[in-house]
Amino acid sequence: MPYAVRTEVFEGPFDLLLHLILKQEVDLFEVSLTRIVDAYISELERMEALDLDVATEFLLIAATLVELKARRLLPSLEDVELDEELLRFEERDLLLARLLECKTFKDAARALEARVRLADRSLPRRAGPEEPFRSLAPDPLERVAPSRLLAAALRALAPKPDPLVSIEHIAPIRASVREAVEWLIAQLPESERVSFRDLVRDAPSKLEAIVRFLAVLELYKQGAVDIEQFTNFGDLQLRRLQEGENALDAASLAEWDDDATPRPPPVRAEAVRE
Amino acid sequence: MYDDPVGDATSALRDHEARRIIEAVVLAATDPVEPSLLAQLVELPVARIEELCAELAEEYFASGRGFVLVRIAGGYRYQTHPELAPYVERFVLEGQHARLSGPAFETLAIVAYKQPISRGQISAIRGVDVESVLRTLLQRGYVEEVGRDPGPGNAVLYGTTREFLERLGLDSLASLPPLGDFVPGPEVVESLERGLRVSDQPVPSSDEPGPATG
Amino acid sequence: MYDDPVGDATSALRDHEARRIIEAVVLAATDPVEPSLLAQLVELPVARIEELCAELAEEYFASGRGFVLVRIAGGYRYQTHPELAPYVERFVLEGQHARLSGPAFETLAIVAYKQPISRGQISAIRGVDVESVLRTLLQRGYVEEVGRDPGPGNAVLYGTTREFLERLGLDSLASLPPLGDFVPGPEVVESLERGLRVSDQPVPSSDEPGPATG
Repeated sequence: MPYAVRTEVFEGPFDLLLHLILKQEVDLFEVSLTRIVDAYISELERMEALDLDVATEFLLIAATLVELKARRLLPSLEDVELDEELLRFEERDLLLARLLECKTFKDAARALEARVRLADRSLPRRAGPEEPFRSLAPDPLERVAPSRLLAAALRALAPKPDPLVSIEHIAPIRASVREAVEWLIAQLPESERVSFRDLVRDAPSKLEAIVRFLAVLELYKQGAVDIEQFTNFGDLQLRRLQEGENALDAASLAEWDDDATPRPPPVRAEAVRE
Repeated sequence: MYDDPVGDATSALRDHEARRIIEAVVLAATDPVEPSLLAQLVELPVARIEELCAELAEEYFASGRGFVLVRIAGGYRYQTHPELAPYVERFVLEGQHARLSGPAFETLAIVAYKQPISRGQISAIRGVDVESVLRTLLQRGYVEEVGRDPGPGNAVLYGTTREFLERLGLDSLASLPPLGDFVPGPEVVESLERGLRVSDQPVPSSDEPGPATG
Repeated sequence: MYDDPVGDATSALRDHEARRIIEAVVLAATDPVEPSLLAQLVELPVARIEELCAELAEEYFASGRGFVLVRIAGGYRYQTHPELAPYVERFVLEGQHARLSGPAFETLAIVAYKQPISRGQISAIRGVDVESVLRTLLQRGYVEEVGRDPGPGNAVLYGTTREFLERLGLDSLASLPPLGDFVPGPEVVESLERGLRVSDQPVPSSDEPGPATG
């Protein structure tokens, strides 16, 4: 049988991450977080139609991974506050625990599936009692209240709720990088330092904070702001640069929001919004 | 009949296998199984099938099994040994908590509320093929054919029976508790069908090389 | 055990009769028959019923019958011998069940091992919304509502059904393979740990290059 080349379909972020990590283990002798993060993000890019809820989860995990990667790239950990270090391990361990749980149930599912396949090979006797006895059997519908029939009908006929209507999921993640850029520009007074922590203090969610961070990076890339960090893991200080003010590259910004763009940015936050 | 010992051994093996197949098929069947059908499955002449069935019946009888293999209504079926009738009767009367399976009950509910309805339409709503469930309902006499779809295919349409109404203590279908507002019309059922298909699809079949297992 | 030959003969006769009754009753049943019910009908202790059923099952197996007697969902039932599946399948087409998708099985596994469990809790484990998958499982009768979370929100809690046990050929939830069997082995845990390692300083055990898995 020829080796089938198939496009992997990942059902969830854990699925994907598990696959990437375990594949790395096979392909390379040394597992590299950097590679995993890159692979994860490029996989995200490849996925075109993402379900809203799935996208959120994918993105949160991407954010966690990027965070882990970023921390690993930092040269020294000497000045790390204890709290931060603990936090770092907590996040990692949490992710690890979830991955292990996911893997456990994946394997359990395979075992159940094998059992069903085995059980399917036997057919139970369903004929029931033969004639004189059959008419003796109490009728299953006897003493069944019509309301039970109604309940069954409602259960069977209930339309599948439209997954996009779920407001709770949409509300907290209404964030686009483009909007965040506009918002940031409005927030940044000229020639004055602003702390990044202050900028995200009122962020309604982790995701919103991430989006604002991406907006800062975008502004930095375009030369609109300057970023300084005085200590490892310290606060970021942003300063708006004069000349960058009118030079915002609209096309680059559009990439964040436009699905049809030929070069999608690595993390498409707007996928969450649509 | 033959002097060839090898041939004898082979045919003994075939007979044994044929008997097993007959046992399995007759056990799983809900109606008497015609010998011609068994002949096809086993690939032996009908006459030989009849012989094998007679042998089996004799074997059950001789070893005092609680069931017998009988020829009835042109086919073979298992039934309980007449001597054990008092026990079977007691069991059927009080023991067997008769119940309709969940899927059967839901299917019945769909037929009750959406009749006349075709098997395909019921399957679309339930997301699974309902043939065997529908057969049970037909056998029970809760559901019957009420017509044919005038559209292409002329699908059989089903509805509930008088007996169904009587069992539920209802005068007419109009006395069924109303479903309320959010019952989907046929067009929604159709999109629901699509929705179900989609929701079942995005999933790689489990045979696909998923994440490498350790 | 007794020296009384008449007593022995009597009890042998009783056992033979008991076996016949069991055979007849299980054959007439449409659902697995609970041993306690058989015990009532036969007027023997449940433990003895279990022994007799085990003997019957063994007898069928040893003599190569086309059917087997199995204990499923807390009771006994006849079913076809798995080896004869190709023949039975050709005959009873509608017995075939629609296959569940891989994700559906994962959700089912979570419900089976963590029941009672809410939809939110399942989603949290799987990392994806499980609404449509859960609906499929409910429709196919594998899963049902078993209660409400007493906590805030009163989330619906789900559990597996009797149908689930029957479809998996299990006697009870206790016969599920222990979840511990599926906890990833040390090599998987290690590679996951390494994959998510924060510091670049090598973990002691992974110092030597080379795949840790065999």
